[in-house]
Amino acid sequence: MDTSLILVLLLSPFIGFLFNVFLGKKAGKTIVGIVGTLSVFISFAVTLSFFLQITQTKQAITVDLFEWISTQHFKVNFGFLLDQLSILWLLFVTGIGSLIHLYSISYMHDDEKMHSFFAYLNLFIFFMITLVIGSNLLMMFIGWEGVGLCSYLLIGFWYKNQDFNDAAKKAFIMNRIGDLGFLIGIFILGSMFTTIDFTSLKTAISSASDTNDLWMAIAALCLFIGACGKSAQIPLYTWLPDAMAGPTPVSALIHAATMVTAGIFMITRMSFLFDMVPSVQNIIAIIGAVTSLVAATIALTQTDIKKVLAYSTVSQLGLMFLALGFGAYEVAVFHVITHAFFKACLFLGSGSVIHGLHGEQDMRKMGGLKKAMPITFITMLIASLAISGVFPLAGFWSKDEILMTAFHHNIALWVIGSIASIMTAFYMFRLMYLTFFNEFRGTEEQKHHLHESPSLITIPLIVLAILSFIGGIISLPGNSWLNDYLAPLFSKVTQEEHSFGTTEYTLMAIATIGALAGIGLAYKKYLKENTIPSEDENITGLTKVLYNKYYVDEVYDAVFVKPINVLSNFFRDSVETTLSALVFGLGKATFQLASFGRRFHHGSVGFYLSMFTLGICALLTYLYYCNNF
Amino acid sequence: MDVTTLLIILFVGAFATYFSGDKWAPKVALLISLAAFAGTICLLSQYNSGQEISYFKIWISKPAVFISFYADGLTLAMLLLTTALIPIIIYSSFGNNYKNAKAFYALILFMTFAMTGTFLATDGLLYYVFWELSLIPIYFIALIWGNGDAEKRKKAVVKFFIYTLAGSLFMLIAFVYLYQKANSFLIGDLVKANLSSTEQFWIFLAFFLAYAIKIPLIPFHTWQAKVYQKAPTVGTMLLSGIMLKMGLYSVIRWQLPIAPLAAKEFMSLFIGLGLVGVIYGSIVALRQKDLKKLLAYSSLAHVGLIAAGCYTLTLDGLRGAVLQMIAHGFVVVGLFLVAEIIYRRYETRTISEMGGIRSQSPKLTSMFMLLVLASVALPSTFNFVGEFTVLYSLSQINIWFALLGGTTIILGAYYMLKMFQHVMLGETNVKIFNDVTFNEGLSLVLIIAVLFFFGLYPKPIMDLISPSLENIITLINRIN
Amino acid sequence: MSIILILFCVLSFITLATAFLTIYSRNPIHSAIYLVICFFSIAGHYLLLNAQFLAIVHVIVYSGAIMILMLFTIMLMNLNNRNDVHKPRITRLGAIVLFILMCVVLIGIFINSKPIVGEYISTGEDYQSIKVLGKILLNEYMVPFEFASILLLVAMIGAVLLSKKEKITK
Amino acid sequence: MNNILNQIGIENYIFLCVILFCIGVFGVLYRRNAIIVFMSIEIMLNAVNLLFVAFSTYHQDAQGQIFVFFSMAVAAAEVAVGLAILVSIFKNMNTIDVGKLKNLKG
Repeated sequence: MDTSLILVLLLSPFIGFLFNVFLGKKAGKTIVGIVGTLSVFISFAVTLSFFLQITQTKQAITVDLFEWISTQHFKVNFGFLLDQLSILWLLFVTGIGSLIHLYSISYMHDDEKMHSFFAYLNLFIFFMITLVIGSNLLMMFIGWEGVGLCSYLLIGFWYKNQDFNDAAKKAFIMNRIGDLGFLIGIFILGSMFTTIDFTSLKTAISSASDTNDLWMAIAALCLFIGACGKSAQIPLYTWLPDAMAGPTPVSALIHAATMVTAGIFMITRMSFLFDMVPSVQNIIAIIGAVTSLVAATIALTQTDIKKVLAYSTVSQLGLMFLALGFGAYEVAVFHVITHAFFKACLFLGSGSVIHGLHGEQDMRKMGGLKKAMPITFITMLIASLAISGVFPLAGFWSKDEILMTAFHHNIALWVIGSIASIMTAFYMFRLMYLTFFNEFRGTEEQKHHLHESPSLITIPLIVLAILSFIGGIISLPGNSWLNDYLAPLFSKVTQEEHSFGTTEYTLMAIATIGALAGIGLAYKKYLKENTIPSEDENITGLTKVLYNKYYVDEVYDAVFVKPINVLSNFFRDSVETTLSALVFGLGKATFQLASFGRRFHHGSVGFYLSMFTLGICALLTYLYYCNNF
Repeated sequence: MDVTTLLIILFVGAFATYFSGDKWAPKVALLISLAAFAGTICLLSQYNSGQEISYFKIWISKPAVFISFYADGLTLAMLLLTTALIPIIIYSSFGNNYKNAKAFYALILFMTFAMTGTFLATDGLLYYVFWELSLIPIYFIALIWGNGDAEKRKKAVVKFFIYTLAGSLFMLIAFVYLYQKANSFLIGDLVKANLSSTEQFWIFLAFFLAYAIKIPLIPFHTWQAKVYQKAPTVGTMLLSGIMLKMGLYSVIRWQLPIAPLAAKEFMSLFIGLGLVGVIYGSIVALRQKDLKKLLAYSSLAHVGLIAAGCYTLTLDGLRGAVLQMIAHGFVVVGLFLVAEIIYRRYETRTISEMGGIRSQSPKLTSMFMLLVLASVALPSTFNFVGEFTVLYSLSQINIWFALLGGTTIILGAYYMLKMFQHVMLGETNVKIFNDVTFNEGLSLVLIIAVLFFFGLYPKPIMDLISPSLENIITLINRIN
Repeated sequence: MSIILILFCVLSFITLATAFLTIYSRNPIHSAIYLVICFFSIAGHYLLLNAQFLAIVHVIVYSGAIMILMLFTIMLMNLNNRNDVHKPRITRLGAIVLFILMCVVLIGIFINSKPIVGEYISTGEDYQSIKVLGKILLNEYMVPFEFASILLLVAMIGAVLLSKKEKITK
Repeated sequence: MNNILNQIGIENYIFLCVILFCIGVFGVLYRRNAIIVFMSIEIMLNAVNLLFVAFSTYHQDAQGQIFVFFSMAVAAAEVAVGLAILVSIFKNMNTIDVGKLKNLKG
């Protein structure tokens, strides 16, 4: 029963994918949209039933289908594991997935390749489900690479633009760098513990003596590199902002709510490993904090509405890693969920705006949309408040918990995290003010066409806004449903309930004040003074550095891409020709020898005969003396 | 039925094709290659049910040479690869009208015959004869039906011919020397010859030269790119899909068991050589302007990894290498077929002259994409299974090897996607591009189906090859 | 010194001298005549060794057939006046050096090889009469004998074909 | 019947034949007239024939003489063909100087 249900869960989006690929063009846009959305919705429904089941039984479900790969040390089964974590993840993947599919029906309606868009989206959901429910690291890796592939396909969805293709390629390759780390981590774990199955690994690692500490640390680090690639952390984060080249629903689904959180999922999954290696945990925390700060500073100056959101995503992911670094997995998960709600809402909102403006993404050319798009405005406002961490919205609770954890472990990182979240409030409201307030700065024609988006777009927005508003209730401090739900997963008992005292209230107060301060600054600058970010060429000083993203792309280009290309040219033009010349040289040497020998064959019979006689003499002498002595 | 039946089918088939005339030759050749495939399946089932399928008969009494064909799981896997690819290759060539088609298809079948013989022979001299025999048809195929300037083509092809021939001569010397020691060419007797480690070293080196040129490993690869570029696509497929695997198969079957001491002593060196090939091939592939040349260099990178897997001397390494050999065989044939399909329409192989095909030919684009993904070893493709196993075996030797070999994951994705982007994507091309025809499509679909089926369920092949590879490992680890 | 030895010495002298003159004389006709004398002296050797039939065949084949053929050829070509142009000195020197070297090597080997010359046996039976030779030739060497005839036939045809006037000339 | 070699000695025949053979070799090397070269070859052949006969007597066996017959047959054939070739060469090139026959030059 479970097996077939799992198969329904898994294959339903895949069937949707197949349908859209093979019949999509003939079936017409409406049917494509319905089939695509429905297939994901079926998965969601199945997940719900599993969820209800597991809240009662509290038993994880494992299913092994068949043996896939085997090595000398371990066998890998094609198997699935549904425990609290994976079902929770499935819930919001398929849930938000269905909403975004719904949204896309309207958003992509004018695109001639709508069927392939839905096919890719379904495929993405399929791989995401595989990633989440895989029972071992390698199954997870299928999904891991699969979602990377879908991300590639969707970023490059408008394939006629080579810049978009470049962005897609960049995303795939940077992910692959992380994937190599992931693979190496699998190798080390596999040979150390002779299994890569989550359940058996957990037992093996928990009972392992500390003798292999170094290798375990390396393995953990390698896995973390994988997570860095997928979840866009320093140093592999630069692909995510570029990934905004894809259609907006994609940005919402893949590059905000689900795929990019896969790294967090993996680390949470492997929490038993990371708990054993505090040194790696420290690295994770530091990288998380630094990423969150760096991304937030970049977001301050971006003018492309989606870029702002992208950097905001990187920054929020950094915060989640900060929490992971402290071993506060459920806190990270909590933030993943709330973030999924409000970030999806923000992206879809921005999509609605872009849709309304016929593709305009530059905030300098927006403004005053409040009246034209009231639903979009309100939902986005709620989401912005949530992400800024304003009481009592979802973001407040989750972000506060992260900062609180940070405060208890490391003050410096707490400071960084807090600054990042103040900046978050600032740039989010900068975005809001620039987009929705004051006068419209676009062309007359755009102004003429301004309108609220159709209901297929606004319904998901409203649902997500409500979720962003109330999402916090799943884990209120002191009475956390989420923590109880996830408790069976984590071996550590150290996550005792913080005694809820004055420190906590102070921290909450500081966070709220910080958020309000950020909003206030933005209000002062962009609403009161009505500042509009200057044009590209007028940007100077620190702003220019920030606007150009610290020139990281350029540095990467100069340090990695260019040298490889130069090396490639060098190999192609010099080394290849040299090697070839060497081989030909051998041939030429033979030729030279031949033309040297040719001189003795000048056709003089007398000479030939003389040599012949000489040869016979030599031969006779040789034979004679050899036989005698 | 024993293995000779297969050889007879192919040999007689080659002549039948020749005499059937230009018009019927492709169809006859296809039929015969299908018969060969069916024959292999029969052999496989007989092998699985434990029946004897080997053939043993004395050929020359002095020096003792036997007509000895022996098939175990490993051989059968290679035979399956060969006989499954040949019908696809022949079928895919139906779109081209070759001059003197009867000779062309007869040569293909004759080459298959020689390659099958190479995989089957267990007598050194017989093996050598087949090994060299397989060179002759491809020489003519590349020379006569190749493309580009005739003079340049001749230069490249003759270079290839002489180069590989010269390499093989070292192998012959090694065999003669071994005969002095063991008084037999049979592999079973050769491994029993008590060779000192110095002797093993020289024999290992002699074999290595032959195989390194055939496979080809860096720095013996200089013939490859040019010949792949100049040969007709069918020839390129034969070369890269099957013939190259002959070298790798021989490493496992002949080189390692005969000279295990040398293999162990210089393990790191040869693994290193393979890995250098991986990185070098990938980097060179980045900036190739010619599609077929790019694929040639990607092939160089992949076989480097396979060779590295072979030289780890672990079960995983060998197993991964064989899996990857089969997977690479299929994927590379598919990729070259795509190159040919584009060539049939655009008459060019220069990447910069392509682009914007996707909007005109979504089917081809999807299939090409799947092949590219298989080539970069996306999990759930067969290539991933092989690459994973090989990399795992490398990590058992030294984690840095795995890391270096793993760069293929990154660089491979880089050059393949870059190529894909410039070939298929971008603004719609002004030149008309017809979508794939039925037989092109069917060939590609078959290849893709194989890649994905075994990618998800590689167990049958795993089970087939594992026992024979375990035997080989036992031979390698024997105490002399 | 027996008379036979003297005879041998004389014959040998004639043989060597005429052979040398054959080569040395400038005029090809003279060469041919010296060679005929040389052949006759060799026939003498044969007689000395009691191989009468061989001696007769030798005279018929060599002195008769072959030398006549050569003389005809020389006359056909009208070569009698056509002396050799001076050969380069180096060639002549080389030829002489090689001649001496060859002699030294061969004779040296024969001297050094300590030939086992035992008793000169004498079976007493007439092993080289025509009768015996005929029997051996037509029993044991039947097939080679027939082949020899074919060879001669082929040579004849070849010679005719070669010296026939070619119709197609440049 | 007494063996004739008792009085002469096989060594003498060997020396005679060696010298005769060397004279033949000398002739081939020394002269450039193709006909004389031919004659030198005949001399060499005869040297060998003589040695055959000598050894035939030495072993008291007729086989050596049989060999000489065959050798003569071959020599006759060779001369016939060889002279025919010479004639046609002369017809074509108007010379039989082997020094001028350089078409073999590579």
